[in-house]
Amino acid sequence: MSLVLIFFYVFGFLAIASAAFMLATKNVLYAAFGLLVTLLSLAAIFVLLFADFVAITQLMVYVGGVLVLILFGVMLSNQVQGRAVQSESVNGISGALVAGILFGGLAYLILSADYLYLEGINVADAAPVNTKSSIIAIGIRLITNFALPFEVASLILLIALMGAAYISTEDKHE
Amino acid sequence: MNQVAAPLLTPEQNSLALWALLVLVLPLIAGGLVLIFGKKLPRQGDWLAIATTGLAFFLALYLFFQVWENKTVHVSWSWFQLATGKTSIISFTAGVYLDNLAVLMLVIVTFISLLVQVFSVIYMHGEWRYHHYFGYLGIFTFSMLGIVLSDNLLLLFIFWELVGFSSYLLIGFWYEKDAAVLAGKKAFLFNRVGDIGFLFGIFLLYTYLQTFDLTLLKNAIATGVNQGGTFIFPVLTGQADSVTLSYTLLTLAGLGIFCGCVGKSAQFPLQVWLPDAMEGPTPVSSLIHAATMVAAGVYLLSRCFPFFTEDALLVIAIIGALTALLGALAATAQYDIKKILAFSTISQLGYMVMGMGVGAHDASLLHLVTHAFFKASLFLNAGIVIHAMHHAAHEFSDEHSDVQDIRNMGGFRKILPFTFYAYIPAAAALVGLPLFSGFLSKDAILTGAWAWAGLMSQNGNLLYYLIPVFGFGSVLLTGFYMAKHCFYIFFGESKLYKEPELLRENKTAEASGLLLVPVAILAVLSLAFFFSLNPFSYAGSWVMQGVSWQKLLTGQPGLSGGLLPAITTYLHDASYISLVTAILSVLLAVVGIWLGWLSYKKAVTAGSLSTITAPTSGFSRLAYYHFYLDAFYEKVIINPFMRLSGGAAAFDKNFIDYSLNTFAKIMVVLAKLIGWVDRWLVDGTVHLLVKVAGLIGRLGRFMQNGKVQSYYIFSLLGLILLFLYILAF
Amino acid sequence: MDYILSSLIFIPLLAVLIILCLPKHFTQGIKLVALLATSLQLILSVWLYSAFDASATVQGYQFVQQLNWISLNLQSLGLLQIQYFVGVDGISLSMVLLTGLISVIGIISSWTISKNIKGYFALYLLLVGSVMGCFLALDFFLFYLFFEFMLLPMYFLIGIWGGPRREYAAIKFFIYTLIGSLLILIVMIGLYTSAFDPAATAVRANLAPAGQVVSAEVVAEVQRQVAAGTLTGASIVHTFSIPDMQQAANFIPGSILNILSEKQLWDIPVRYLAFLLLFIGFAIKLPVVPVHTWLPDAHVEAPTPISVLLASLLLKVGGYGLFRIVYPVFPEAAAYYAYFVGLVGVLSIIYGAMCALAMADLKKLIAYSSVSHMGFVLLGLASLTSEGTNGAMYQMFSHGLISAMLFIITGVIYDRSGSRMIDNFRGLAFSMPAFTALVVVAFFASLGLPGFSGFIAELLVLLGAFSSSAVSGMLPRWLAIVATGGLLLGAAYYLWALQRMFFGKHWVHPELKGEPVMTDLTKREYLMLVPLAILVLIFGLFPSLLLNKISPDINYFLQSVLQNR
Amino acid sequence: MNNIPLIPVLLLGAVLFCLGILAVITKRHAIVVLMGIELIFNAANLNLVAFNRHQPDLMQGQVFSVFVMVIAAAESAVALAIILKVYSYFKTVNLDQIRHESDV
Repeated sequence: MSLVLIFFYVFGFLAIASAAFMLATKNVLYAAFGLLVTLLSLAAIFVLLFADFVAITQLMVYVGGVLVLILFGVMLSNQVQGRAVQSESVNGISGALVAGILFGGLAYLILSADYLYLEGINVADAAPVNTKSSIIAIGIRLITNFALPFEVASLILLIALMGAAYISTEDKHE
Repeated sequence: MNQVAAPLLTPEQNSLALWALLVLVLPLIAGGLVLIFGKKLPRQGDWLAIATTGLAFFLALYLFFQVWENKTVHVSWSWFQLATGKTSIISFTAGVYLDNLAVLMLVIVTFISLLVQVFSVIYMHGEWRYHHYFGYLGIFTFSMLGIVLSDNLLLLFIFWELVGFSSYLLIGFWYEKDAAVLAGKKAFLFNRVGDIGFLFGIFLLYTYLQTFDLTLLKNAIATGVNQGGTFIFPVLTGQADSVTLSYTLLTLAGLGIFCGCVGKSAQFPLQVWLPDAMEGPTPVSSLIHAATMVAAGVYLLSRCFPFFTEDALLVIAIIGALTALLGALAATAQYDIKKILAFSTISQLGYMVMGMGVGAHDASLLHLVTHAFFKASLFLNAGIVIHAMHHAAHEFSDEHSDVQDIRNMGGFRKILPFTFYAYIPAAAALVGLPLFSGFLSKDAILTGAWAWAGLMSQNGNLLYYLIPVFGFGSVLLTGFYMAKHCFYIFFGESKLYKEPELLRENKTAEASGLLLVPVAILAVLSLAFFFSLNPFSYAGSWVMQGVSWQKLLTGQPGLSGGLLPAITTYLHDASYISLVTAILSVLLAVVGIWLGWLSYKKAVTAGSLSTITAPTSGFSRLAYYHFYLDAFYEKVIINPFMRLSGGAAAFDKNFIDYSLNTFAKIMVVLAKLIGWVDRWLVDGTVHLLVKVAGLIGRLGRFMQNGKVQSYYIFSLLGLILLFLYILAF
Repeated sequence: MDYILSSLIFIPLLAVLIILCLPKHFTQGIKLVALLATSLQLILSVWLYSAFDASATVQGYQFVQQLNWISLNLQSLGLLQIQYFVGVDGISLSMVLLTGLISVIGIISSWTISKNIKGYFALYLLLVGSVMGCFLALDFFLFYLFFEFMLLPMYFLIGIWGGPRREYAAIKFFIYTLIGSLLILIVMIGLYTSAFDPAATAVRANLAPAGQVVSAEVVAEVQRQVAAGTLTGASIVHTFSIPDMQQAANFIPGSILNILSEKQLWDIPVRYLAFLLLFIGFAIKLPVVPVHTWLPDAHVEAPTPISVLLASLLLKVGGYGLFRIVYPVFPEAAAYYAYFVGLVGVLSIIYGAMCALAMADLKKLIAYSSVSHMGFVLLGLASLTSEGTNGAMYQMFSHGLISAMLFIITGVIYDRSGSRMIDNFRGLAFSMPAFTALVVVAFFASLGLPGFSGFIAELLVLLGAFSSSAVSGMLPRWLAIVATGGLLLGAAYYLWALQRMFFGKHWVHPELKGEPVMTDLTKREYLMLVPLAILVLIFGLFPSLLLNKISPDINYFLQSVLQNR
Repeated sequence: MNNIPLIPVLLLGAVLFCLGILAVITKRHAIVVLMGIELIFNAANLNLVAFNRHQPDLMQGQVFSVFVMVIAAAESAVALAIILKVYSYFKTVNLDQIRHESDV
């Protein structure tokens, strides 16, 4: 067993555990931190998967942006001072059922799918290891093959930010 | 269709007809006025009724002298018409027919009616419904005159029924007495039974000969040709073909008409109403149930004589003879003065009918006339006697004794001498003693009967002689019961009321003059002299000559064919019959009287005069109860019929209605059942569907609960199902 | 006076509207309006009687008014045509006169009604209007409409103002008559699909100009073309017109009721079946044994004026229907079933009379006597002779007058004592002499004493029935002979009732409520009984008053039936 | 070899995905739900990256994972804005309560 694999399992376990903690805890702040750990673990896994740019982006966007936003949200939406923000659970059984079935289904699919027949995928042996950073390749692709989606994504981001800003402004006339 | 073959009407004929109409309606007008305004008129209007009847009588006399042995008047008017066929019409006519018989009857009816009304002024005095009485009498006189004057059978039938109606009113005049009301009802119903037969006779004639008019019918009948059991009538006015009628049918028609006579003239077997009818006031019994109405049957037979076949006449003769005998037998056992007279009336009517049957047409009519006078007299006398008894009973405040029972009377010869002397001629006439009118007519009938029997029995069948034997037997019985009851009433001692003055009006007069004068007139008219100049021979009687079949039927004896001429010839050949009959009948009458005297003596010696009981033994009991005919009808016809009626009503209620209601109930039960099915099956299904829909709806609502997370669950479930589907298939 | 018939129908209906507008407590006004309306109707009907021309034409519907009412194009099925078609001939004339008379009498008799006066008089006038409509309608649909329209007011009049068992009686009446109407409806539809209007067809097929009277030749031509099958389907105008239905040529070939079609159902020709259905439908109304049991109940429970209307007018609608529709439209079936009809008539006569004999309730007795007397109508009709048919018609008229009297008489007794049982009274002649006189008149008129109208009617009927076997060959003679038993029985039950109630010692059952005082007639009661008695007498003495007017039309009816049998 | 096999990665993604869904379904707090969504995004990303290892020609897996992050960021920004707005309006971010109160 290689070290990479060990790391993968460690981080994988960490991700699952923290996600489970996020689910289990009632304290929203704790949950946010659980999410943080999950995101971090995933970033590590991305690295292990030779996706350094994605990993960095994950750190920057999620950990640095989204999670901070969430934390802000938690704090701003919490009127009660000096008490942890609570979040009860509902639909426990049905949710677990659905999620379980879904997981079962997914697992069945994943395990039973014959990847050999998929074009260009080699399960047993991955492509030749390219130890170089993937940033260059991604950058080239973004401005060549995926220029349009890239532009669209930026547009979406712009619109979303404008929308968010608009929504969060107080109504003047109210 | 049957345009009346009108002879040219002279103005004189027209005026005579109008006079006759006036005679007809006068009593009606007076009666109507008295009925309606009687209470307000002075003396309750009796003078009005009497005056108009008197006027009618004088008019009748005028008509009599105009018409008698002189001419016949026949005027008819269209009454109403029915359109029929393409263009033709059926015309129902009404008209006046005056011939010897009609005017004779006209005089008799108005005369007796007048006398009876005068008599009634005293007799009915103080009656609560005095004016009603005179009104009813007016109606009766009108109806009776209508019978006499009618020129067609339909009209005759109408008046026939009307006399029945007025008779009903008069019999039931004292309607507080149940017996009177019952008697009236009985009279009407028994008459109606006869009338229905009469109606059939008329219908039969009308059906084939298409007319009701007596003259036309007679003419039609006269043209009929007898061809071995069928009669062929040539083409009649307005008919396409000649008519062929069987002998049987014609006999039936004749017997139908005779049924009318049986009812009205109280012939066997319908005679039971007449004795009961004596519940009416005595003058009414005198007028209606002795002199006129009951004789109308004989009048009808005379009018319809041409329509009787020989067989029909035979039946008529048998019925008449039987009635004469039965009436006389019943009369022998009676003790009620009016009942005796009533049964004697039945018996005498039987004579007349028998006379008609044996072809002694004119003799029979003569007896009708003579009987009208002497029987009216007898009844009026009986009225005086009863009046006197009432008077006495009133004085004694005796309400229990039967004032009409002859055993309560006696010795009236001295107390009421005038009545006695008026009674005796009439009784003698009834018995048929020479010099009195009854002798003539009875002799004539008996002679006729004998001659008829002789003629008919030429084929060797001696049974025909039974008819005259019955007749002679009745003579004997008549003598017996008349004598007997005369002895009871007028001889011996007054049994109930010893004081003679109580029975009299006052010391000087035995009764009011208004009672006595009519009686006296009628008593005088019981003498034979008035009917025949030779009081020992009917042959020369002006009445008989006037009403002989040659004159009345204009020489056409009708369906009986040669019977009448044959009898005439036979009698002419065997002239001894007349003499023997006269002697024999007088002899029998005398024997009868002697037997009556014996019977009276026996009763006196036995002291049974004062025991007022119904006869208990054997024959007299049978006769007393009128041979139990009433009981027979009651038991055999009326009671079963009433039960049948009750059964019909019960059937109506318990079967028709019950089954209907049951059906309705079944329907309701069925409806309930269907309602149940409707509620539980049909509705149930719908409700189930609704419930299912509601369940689904609730499921939908459960899904659409507004919780975004639930939606998420469900969409995921859907996704899973989609997966499963893809995987499974 | 072109609108006289319509006025006769609509005056009472208009009065209904007026009454409905009047305030409820203004009872005198309501009564007066009703009286005025019916009096106007009476005056108009008397005028109609005098203006009616008996000699005019052979087949004379006079004062005809014919308007298109409902016209529906059914494409290939032709044109549905319902007309407002009224007219009067001899047959309806007598009934119109009777309706005019009796409705006034009924109003006078209703004067003492105290319960819900407004509703009562409105329904009463509605009833009178519908009866009048029934007698005047010449369109079968219109006739049926009025026929059904009579039911409803009658139902309520019995059901609301009736005696103790009124609901039962009303429902019984309603169901019986409704069944009758259903039978009529079936045949009406059958007739409608089979018959056509030649005149309207001519116009529709462009054989004649519209808006003008279609000539007889064109009518004959149309009939010929339809019979030949050249005119079919869409151009045929179906009709409910009764005069059109009376002609065999006006039936479409191949239709179920065409006389030539010989269609059969259960081995009976359809036309015979249709006759029977119609006959039963009207016989229920007449009524005829054994479908008569609604009558005694309805009569006993109905208030007096309604009994009067029921007996005098409503029963006549049944007989009138036979005269107007059943016999002329199905003459051959009528001839075929004459024996049956006559038999049923005789059965009614005898059975009704026997039941009457057994009745303890005076009103029931009279109700059954109605059954008995209406049997004469059937017998006369079945005889198919001049005398018989005229007699039947006359019997309807005469019975209308007499039964009105009889029911008023029971009403008089009931008003005073609250009882109608014969056994509760004795010797009423003592306390009510004038009343008794009128009772005697009515009873004797009803039992057929000469001089009263009933005698003429029954005489003619019996004469017709008796001579039928020789003249028209319809009825055996024994039917007439048995029927005469009705005369005897009639005399028996009336005289018995007279004897028990009016004669003898005066006595009234002491347990009757309030110890009734049997006073003699009031002015109002005189006003009802005396005119009726006089009329009964007049029509008995002078039958030509009516017969001369109606017999030409009855003869036309008779000849058309006899020719087409 | 330091190659990570595909299947464990995919299974990890599946687990995270399901946990994310579980969070979305069960949590009442809007922000936690948002977290669940982020988790789901991340699971998707993990798959993209994992497949990219075996099909690196165009680097489409990684590129799209970047897109996903962009979208996720935008989404969370908008979502949080909405949540704050909702909070200022209803004074709660509890989803059930919001539903009840808007249900009037």
